[in-house]
Amino acid sequence: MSMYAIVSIAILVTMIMALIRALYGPSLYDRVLAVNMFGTKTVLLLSVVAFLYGRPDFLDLALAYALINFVGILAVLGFFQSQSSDQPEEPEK
Amino acid sequence: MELLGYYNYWVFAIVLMIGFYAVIVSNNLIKKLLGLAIFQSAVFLMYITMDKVEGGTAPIIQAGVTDQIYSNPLPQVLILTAIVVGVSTTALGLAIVVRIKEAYGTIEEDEILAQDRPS
Amino acid sequence: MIIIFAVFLLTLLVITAIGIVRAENLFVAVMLTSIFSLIMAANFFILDAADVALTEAAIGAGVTTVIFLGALSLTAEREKKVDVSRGLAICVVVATALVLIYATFDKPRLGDPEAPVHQHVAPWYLSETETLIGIPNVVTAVLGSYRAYDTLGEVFVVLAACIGVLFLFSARREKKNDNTLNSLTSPKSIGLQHHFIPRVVGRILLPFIILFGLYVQFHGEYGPGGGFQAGAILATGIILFALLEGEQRALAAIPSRALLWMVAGGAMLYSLVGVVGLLLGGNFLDYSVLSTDPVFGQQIGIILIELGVGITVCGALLSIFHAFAARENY
Amino acid sequence: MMEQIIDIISWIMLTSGGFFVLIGGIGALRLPNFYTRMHAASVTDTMGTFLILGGVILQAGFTLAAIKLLAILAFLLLTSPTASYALASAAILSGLKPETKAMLDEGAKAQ
Repeated sequence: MSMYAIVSIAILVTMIMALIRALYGPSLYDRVLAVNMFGTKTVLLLSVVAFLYGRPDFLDLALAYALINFVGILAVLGFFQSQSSDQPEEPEK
Repeated sequence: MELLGYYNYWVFAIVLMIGFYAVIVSNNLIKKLLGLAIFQSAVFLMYITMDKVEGGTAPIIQAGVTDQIYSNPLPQVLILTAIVVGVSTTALGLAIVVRIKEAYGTIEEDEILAQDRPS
Repeated sequence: MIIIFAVFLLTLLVITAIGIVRAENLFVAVMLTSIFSLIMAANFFILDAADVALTEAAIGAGVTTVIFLGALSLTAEREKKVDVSRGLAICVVVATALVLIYATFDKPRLGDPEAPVHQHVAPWYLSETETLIGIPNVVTAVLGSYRAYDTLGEVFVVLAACIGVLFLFSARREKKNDNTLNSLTSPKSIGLQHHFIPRVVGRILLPFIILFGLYVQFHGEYGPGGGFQAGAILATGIILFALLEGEQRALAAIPSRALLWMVAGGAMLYSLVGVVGLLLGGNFLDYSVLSTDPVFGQQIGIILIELGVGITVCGALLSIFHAFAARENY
Repeated sequence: MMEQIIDIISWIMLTSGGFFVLIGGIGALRLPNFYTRMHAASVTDTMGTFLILGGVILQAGFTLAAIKLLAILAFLLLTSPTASYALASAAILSGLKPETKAMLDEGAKAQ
């Protein structure tokens, strides 16, 4: 049982918790938070698993996520902004 | 362990059917497209499952290593292109949905059908 | 160890898929789709498909979310609740799932080296790529050379889908056209300009995204990557710019006419490489004749067609993004 | 000798990183409202990311992989807090107020 495996398991367990948060909400922002969290955890998991596999040249994948996840969150922010200017506030659940 | 070897295929079947369920049951056109996207991802999963070889690694030949087993590159190529094609066709579908919304004022299937029906 | 990770991630995948289907709010469904894509990419990586995982990462994290949100802001965020009997649908779905699961027992086990799929052309690809093409990434070799015809078709599908989106959105409503003043201050055209911190961070990040895109484009022969991934990453970079600075400035940087030229030009470049091969006495898309040394010719051909693929994919995704964003003002 | 020390340090970093990540997950799951959950998630995210990637970098040594990991670390340290900020500002602008006890009860009734 290597160190990487233990860390990976910790990350996987955190992923479940983020997923539960994404599924149960309650507000939209909670879900976006969970998605963001899930994204960071995926980056970490991919970096650790690349070493667990012994092929560290596959870190490109984690790098791609580290760069691109941000765009998704900004798109969500822009979406919220356009929604709030389009129509009167919908009450959050 | 022997049974776990089939787990990927079971997940493929289940996810495929979840996508299919979304397509046939949901009334909302965007939801249908999401269902199609899930369906498509399930197919990707099956292809990529087939490429795995035990003890193998991704098919990028390592210099100086001779006895390394590599996974099958062919399904990877098929799926790699299919992912990009998938997102552009999904965009096409979404464009059609947006036009439907502009023309009918709704994206619910039953309301669209009700408008189309001669009354 | 790895198989346990895989089982774990696949279970999460099923849960997420159920979550997507059950979500009544479409925004929530889109958010869950992006989690679905993350799990999918991790799965691909664990199943030894680094190139595919990179593609899923490049597409799923940015572009898919952006396009779906663009469509949502043009339609409706909520699904109407309807009471239909779902009994029949559930029966059909469960029965089909059971049949499919029953059928899987005839399939070779995961990772079985004796599986038929590994006996056909794959060993040849793996053993001959070094000598015939001389690049380490076999996926790129298959994509660019052995099955280049296939890839050409896919590029034209992307082109056709892009044309379709632009064509559908070319219809305009008459009544709101005089409303130009409004469109200049609409949220899409000012972007997130008054969010100072994201803007600064985005500006720092943007050159790195472009650099990484170019790295993926030109390093695709040696590591995971290639035109499809690079096109998506570059498009995501420009989308980031458009989100932060507003549509107008993004369109000023790369006008939509230039994007159209990119979409068509990339596909043309790809086909031209094939035609040049024909003119030099080889077969269509046979790159060996491009140079006196056939291996070097293959490498030139692969670099050129990957470039074509990258340009087309980047242009197509950006055109689609701008088409959805511009629709807000009509 | 030197290698062993580096190994031990990186193991400590990896385990504590895993621990922080886990705590963040529990916080995001268990805390009562959005802003507290965001606090738990984003703070531990940064710390956990730093520790885990730092531990892996120590294992990698002076290679291309270490540079890539450093880049990943730098980008995550930039984007993750920014994303949290953007999200929090979107939430507060949309009128999701940080809840007091009274509002929490009201919210529970409304649901």
